[in-house]
Amino acid sequence: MVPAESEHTGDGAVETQEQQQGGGSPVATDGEHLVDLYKKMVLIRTFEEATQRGFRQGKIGGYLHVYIGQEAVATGFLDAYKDGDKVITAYRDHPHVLLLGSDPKAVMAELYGKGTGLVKGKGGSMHLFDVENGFMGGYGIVGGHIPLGVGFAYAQRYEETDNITQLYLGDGSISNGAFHEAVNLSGLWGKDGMNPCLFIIENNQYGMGTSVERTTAMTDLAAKFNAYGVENEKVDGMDVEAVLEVAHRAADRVRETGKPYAVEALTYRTAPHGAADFFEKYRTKDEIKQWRERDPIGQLEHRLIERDVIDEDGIEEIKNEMKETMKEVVRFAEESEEPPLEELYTDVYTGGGVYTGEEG
Amino acid sequence: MVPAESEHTGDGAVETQEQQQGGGSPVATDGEHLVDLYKKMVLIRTFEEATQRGFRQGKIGGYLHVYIGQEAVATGFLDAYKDGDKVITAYRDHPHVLLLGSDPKAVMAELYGKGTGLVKGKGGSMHLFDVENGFMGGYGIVGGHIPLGVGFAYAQRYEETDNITQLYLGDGSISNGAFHEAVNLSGLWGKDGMNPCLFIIENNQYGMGTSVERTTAMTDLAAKFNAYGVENEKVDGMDVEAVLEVAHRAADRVRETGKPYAVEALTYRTAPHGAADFFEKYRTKDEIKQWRERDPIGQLEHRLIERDVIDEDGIEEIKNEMKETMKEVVRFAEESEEPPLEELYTDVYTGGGVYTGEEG
Amino acid sequence: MPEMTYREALRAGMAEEMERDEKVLLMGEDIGVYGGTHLITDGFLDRFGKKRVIDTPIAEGGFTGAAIGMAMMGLKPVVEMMTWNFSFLAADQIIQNAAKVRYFSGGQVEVPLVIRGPNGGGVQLSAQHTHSLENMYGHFPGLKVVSPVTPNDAKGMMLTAIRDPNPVIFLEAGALYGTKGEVPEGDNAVEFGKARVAREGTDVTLISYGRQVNLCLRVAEKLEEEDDVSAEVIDLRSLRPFDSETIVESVKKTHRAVAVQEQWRWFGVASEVASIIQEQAFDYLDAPVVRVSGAEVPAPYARNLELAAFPSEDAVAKAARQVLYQEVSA
Amino acid sequence: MPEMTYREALRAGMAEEMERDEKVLLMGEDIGVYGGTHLITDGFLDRFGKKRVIDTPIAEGGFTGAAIGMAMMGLKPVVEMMTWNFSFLAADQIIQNAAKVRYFSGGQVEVPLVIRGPNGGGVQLSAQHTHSLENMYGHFPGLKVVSPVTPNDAKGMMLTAIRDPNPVIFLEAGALYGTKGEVPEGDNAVEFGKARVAREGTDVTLISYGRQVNLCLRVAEKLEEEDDVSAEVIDLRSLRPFDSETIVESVKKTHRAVAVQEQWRWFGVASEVASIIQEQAFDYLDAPVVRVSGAEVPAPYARNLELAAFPSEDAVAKAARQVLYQEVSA
Ligand SMILES: Cc1ncc(C[n+]2csc(CCOP(=O)(O)OP(=O)(O)O)c2C)c(N)n1
Ligand SMILES: Cc1ncc(C[n+]2csc(CCOP(=O)(O)OP(=O)(O)O)c2C)c(N)n1
Ligand SMILES: [Mg+2]
Ligand SMILES: [Mg+2]
Repeated sequence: MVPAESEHTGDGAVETQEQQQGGGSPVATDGEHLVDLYKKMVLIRTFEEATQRGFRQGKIGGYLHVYIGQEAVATGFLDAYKDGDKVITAYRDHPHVLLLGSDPKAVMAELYGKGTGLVKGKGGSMHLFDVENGFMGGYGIVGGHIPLGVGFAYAQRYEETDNITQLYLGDGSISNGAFHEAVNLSGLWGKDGMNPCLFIIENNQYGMGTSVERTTAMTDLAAKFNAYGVENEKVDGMDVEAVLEVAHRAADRVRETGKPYAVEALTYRTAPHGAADFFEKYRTKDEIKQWRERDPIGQLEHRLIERDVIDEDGIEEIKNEMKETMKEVVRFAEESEEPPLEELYTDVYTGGGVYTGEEG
Repeated sequence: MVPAESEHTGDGAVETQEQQQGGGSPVATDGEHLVDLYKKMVLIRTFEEATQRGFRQGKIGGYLHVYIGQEAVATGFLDAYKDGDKVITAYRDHPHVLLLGSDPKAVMAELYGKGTGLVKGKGGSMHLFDVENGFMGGYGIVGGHIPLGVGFAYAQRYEETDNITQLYLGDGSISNGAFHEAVNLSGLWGKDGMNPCLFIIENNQYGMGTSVERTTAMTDLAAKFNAYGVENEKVDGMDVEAVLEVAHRAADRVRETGKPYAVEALTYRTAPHGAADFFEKYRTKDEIKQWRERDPIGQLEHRLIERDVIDEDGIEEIKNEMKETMKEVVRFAEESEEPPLEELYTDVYTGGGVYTGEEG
Repeated sequence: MPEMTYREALRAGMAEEMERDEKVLLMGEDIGVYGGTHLITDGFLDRFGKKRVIDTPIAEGGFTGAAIGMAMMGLKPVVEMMTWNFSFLAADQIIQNAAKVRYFSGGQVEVPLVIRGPNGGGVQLSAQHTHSLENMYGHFPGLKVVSPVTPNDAKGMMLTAIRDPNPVIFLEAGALYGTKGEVPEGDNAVEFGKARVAREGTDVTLISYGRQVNLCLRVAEKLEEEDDVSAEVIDLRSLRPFDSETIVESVKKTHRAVAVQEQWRWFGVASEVASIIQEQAFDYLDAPVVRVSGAEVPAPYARNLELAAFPSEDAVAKAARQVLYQEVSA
Repeated sequence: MPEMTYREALRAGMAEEMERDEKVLLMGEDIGVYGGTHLITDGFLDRFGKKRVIDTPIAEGGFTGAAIGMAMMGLKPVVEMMTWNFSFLAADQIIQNAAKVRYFSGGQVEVPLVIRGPNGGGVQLSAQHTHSLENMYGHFPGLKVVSPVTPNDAKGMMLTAIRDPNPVIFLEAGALYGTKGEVPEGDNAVEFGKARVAREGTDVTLISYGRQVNLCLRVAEKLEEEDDVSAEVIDLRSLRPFDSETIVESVKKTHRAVAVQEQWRWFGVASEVASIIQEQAFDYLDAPVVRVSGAEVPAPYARNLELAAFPSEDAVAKAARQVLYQEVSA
């Protein structure tokens, strides 16, 4: 698993490709937009690094899965988000909710298990939720969220909206039966224009310690969607401009047709699987190093400077600003109170009820 | 769903095709062999018709699924069975066990819920078993048996035999997650030669009342195996000679390589789904009629006569003989005793034990 | 009052809610074109159209999960589990998502979902097609689990289930689809969490649910006739929420109880019933609560074995006599 | 006697059986190259090779089913369920095939299979990753279900599980992998179906299993010190088969019992325990059996909430005092 040659290495490559493909929607790749995306990726990176510290300090419990190295994927795709769209993913969910506009303080406080947390301290890292902003949750059972997303998409057309669902899934989830059943339903319902679901495979090449080629004899993950009549393509997930182009084109298409579409983004987590994945026996230092060289933030930084959109000082400034923000964020999380004990018994049933058997 | 044009309609077509393909193993298509296969198909048909009568008379309970119209599939494939091979299927399992040599009396007695039944009256129509003869069972949960068969195949290579597993599955099971997970494992293990599993899709075009195109947007069922790196092909499942050719070639190949292979046999059940499927609203009389014209028994009969292998009297004789046999079979089933009540509590655990809680 | 079958009652409940509320839709295997394996949804496809009556492939986990997703979006899916035996394939979706997503989202979503279908055995379907799963699903906070036995409750609880903003596991007495009973016209919604006194009595309480309630009623008649014993029969109807009060009150009156279930004994509903009674009516109990359960074996096919595997009138009568000290304990 | 951790004990049990019997093989997610998420199988791949130590994709139903197939062929697979929370995806295979195929084949096959992995919560994994499934699996005839808590039992029951020709659900106390205890050298196979008296006492019986046994032992100390009460602590160890005799004998001596479980109350193990005791020791009971269970909510993430969701020393002590009539009942 060494990085494939990027199709978008040089300056302007994106524009060229767009022209070639005659791409549907206008993807703003002007400087301002790119700087904005850059800031978002830095936000995610800085946030994730702070969570890693929090975990090592024992302030964050349970599992913690960070998105370091993969930033370009969610950042690019969520650029195509429109009001009323829905987004769902697994447990590696911090970036999605941040990109959709959740307050980083509330997200961090959630990880710290505080009452000010995004879901009141009930879910933790794996179960972020922000329905107002379109984020329909992070889920912990690999593959288990895929059917839900297909259901969202059906409901979007049932209600006759032109919204779509962005459904993120890991390479590891593809071997799971839930993937098969749900994507098949999506393809089937799509025949009637009843499933505007954009599947985004975050192929970081490993499910925990298992590489894709140790999970299946047919490793072209995008092509797996052929079995369900779902059109698909691949994109270099380390290159935010490339992602951006596909994201808008694919989202528009799904929105128009009500049919699903799948994009496999080839990416890499340069961090361990979870904060407790110490040894990483399943991959070499060298492999990690090679991928680090293609770091999505580094790549964009380089391009922005080369294109004179921003200079090194400007970059420094963004990073420093983000660090300052993150200090605030962490302070907020640390200083917040634990959830009140009564919260243990709320939100079990709508309308109340706990059924301890001691009511009667 | 009208019948596709058969590729093997004329005399000698099979031989020709074999020659063209340079087919591996010698498939005996001499007259004697064909007559033998014919007899087997008539056995199945006659048996199934007797079970339908038994069901209508209330002597057979539970569910009853017959193989009428599909006889060529199991008959052709099991011709490639070798000692030590294993066979597994779903609940439409009468033909498989009969073809492997189980005593029709014991099979019928099982359906009649008698102590002389193949599994002592415990399983009924859906759960026939004859381990001695390689039949590892009929199963009632659609798709649920597929992982088991993949496990058999692994064990066959673990034990370093050259046996294979014939795994039969319905078109309806393909949408199920168990199919996906198990076939993927098979493809993966096959890379190391550890999965001699021959998948045989009995595509009778309906899962209960749901046609294949109402279950998936991509209706080429053989091609679904591409997603798992499992090579595959299709065969006209109404033509026993065509099936025979593929069966031997595929079985040999699986036996040699330890890799799985899949064959989609296009067939049709001219009978209802189960004995309680009264209305058949999901298909037209006309469609059934068209397929009846391609009845596998009728087709072979026609060819045998045309090729002068047998004459009409010979055919009559076989059918009459089978009817007589079946009378015996039914008489045996009717006259057998119910299982003794103690049988209720045996076979729960190896080594005994029921754990009623009243032992202690 | 008009009579209808259990099947018609379910159908009426669903159809009325579908008429009333556009958000209600149906999903399941062969519920549309085929008319439903048990003919519960016969005619619905023509009446409500393909968008609201969805025939699915055989993918219990997938379509149940999709229904949960729809429910999270505010639709009200009613999923047919062709039989509950197939629900093990959807167990992850039901238990991990439907039951919990409200909680782990901090209350941001709700799951107004009904999953319905026949539960229990009795027609020789043998091991893989014979389960009573009320204890399994009833164990998990976030779910509601109900089990109507009369046509009145079949319709009334269906109305309540569809209107409930929480996921409801609706266990139908499959063996009773054809049985008739009175069902009032109009809205007969039946509140969850209230047991039904199916027969009043003073000497012993027989506690059950699902088709075993009918068995208990027959035994009660028999006890009346043969032993001059007055048995009270309680139909739990709802397993989660559970109505402890009604059974405790009854036992305080009768001082003796038998809990009857079709399911296996271990960790079953009857164990919970016995537990609650000894906890809350300890000083009133004149004999230990006796449980009558299915035989501890996978369901056999042969008719005689199957009959022996389920609670019988004799077994229940014997248990009643045992708690009445008319019969020596085993 | 040598000491080892619970983790080492499991590892020793598996390794010894693998050395002894070539039919034993391991399967699961990340058990090979990665060394096992909980490091139970660390080093096994190098030692036993790829054929016997199979890393699987994330397909719990598929690989569990394949293992059942292997077992039907005479192999002895030991499947790691990375955590039991993922087993809902394999529930159909476990319940419909592993538990029943012997029966519905009329005894023609057996299923010498072990499925093992951590069960229960305690480390803030929240709703989807915190379950105690002993009652769920214990309900089904055809399965055996065990739950060792000491390193000695972890190894001894692992030996027994692998040698057992039946499918065994092996529920490890995940929170205790690092705890130490004495384990004799050599074959210490522990018979299934025998509870262990973890502490002798005369005044009240605390009945539990899994990591809650340690809680009960701490409470017993506390009761001794603070109330001069002598509590007997019973570790059930095996839920199916179940040792009624040991608990009944104990209660006949102490006349009072508390059943403690991490799992939810409804239809849980404690309900069965209470049920059995009232059935078989009715005349010896001086107070109703009290159950202490997990809070009836999906597991929360925040540390304070999680602690409040599990049985605490206080809750168990309170229950003990309640059955001793030292505290007024709730
Ligand atoms: C059904 C299930 N099985 C196993 C696990 C344990 N587990 C958590 S993450 C993970 C790997 C998933 O890999 P992938 O889908 O590629 O996502 P990534 O972590 O790479 O983002 C596994 C096996 C789980 N959570 N759910
Ligand atoms: C998991 C599951 N869901 C539903 C059923 C009910 N059911 C029994 S047979 C059947 C149709 C299966 O169709 P197919 O696989 O094509 O086999 P065929 O009956 O055509 O031989 C269905 C839905 C079942 N047995 N198992
Ligand atoms: Mg991955
Ligand atoms: Mg079919």
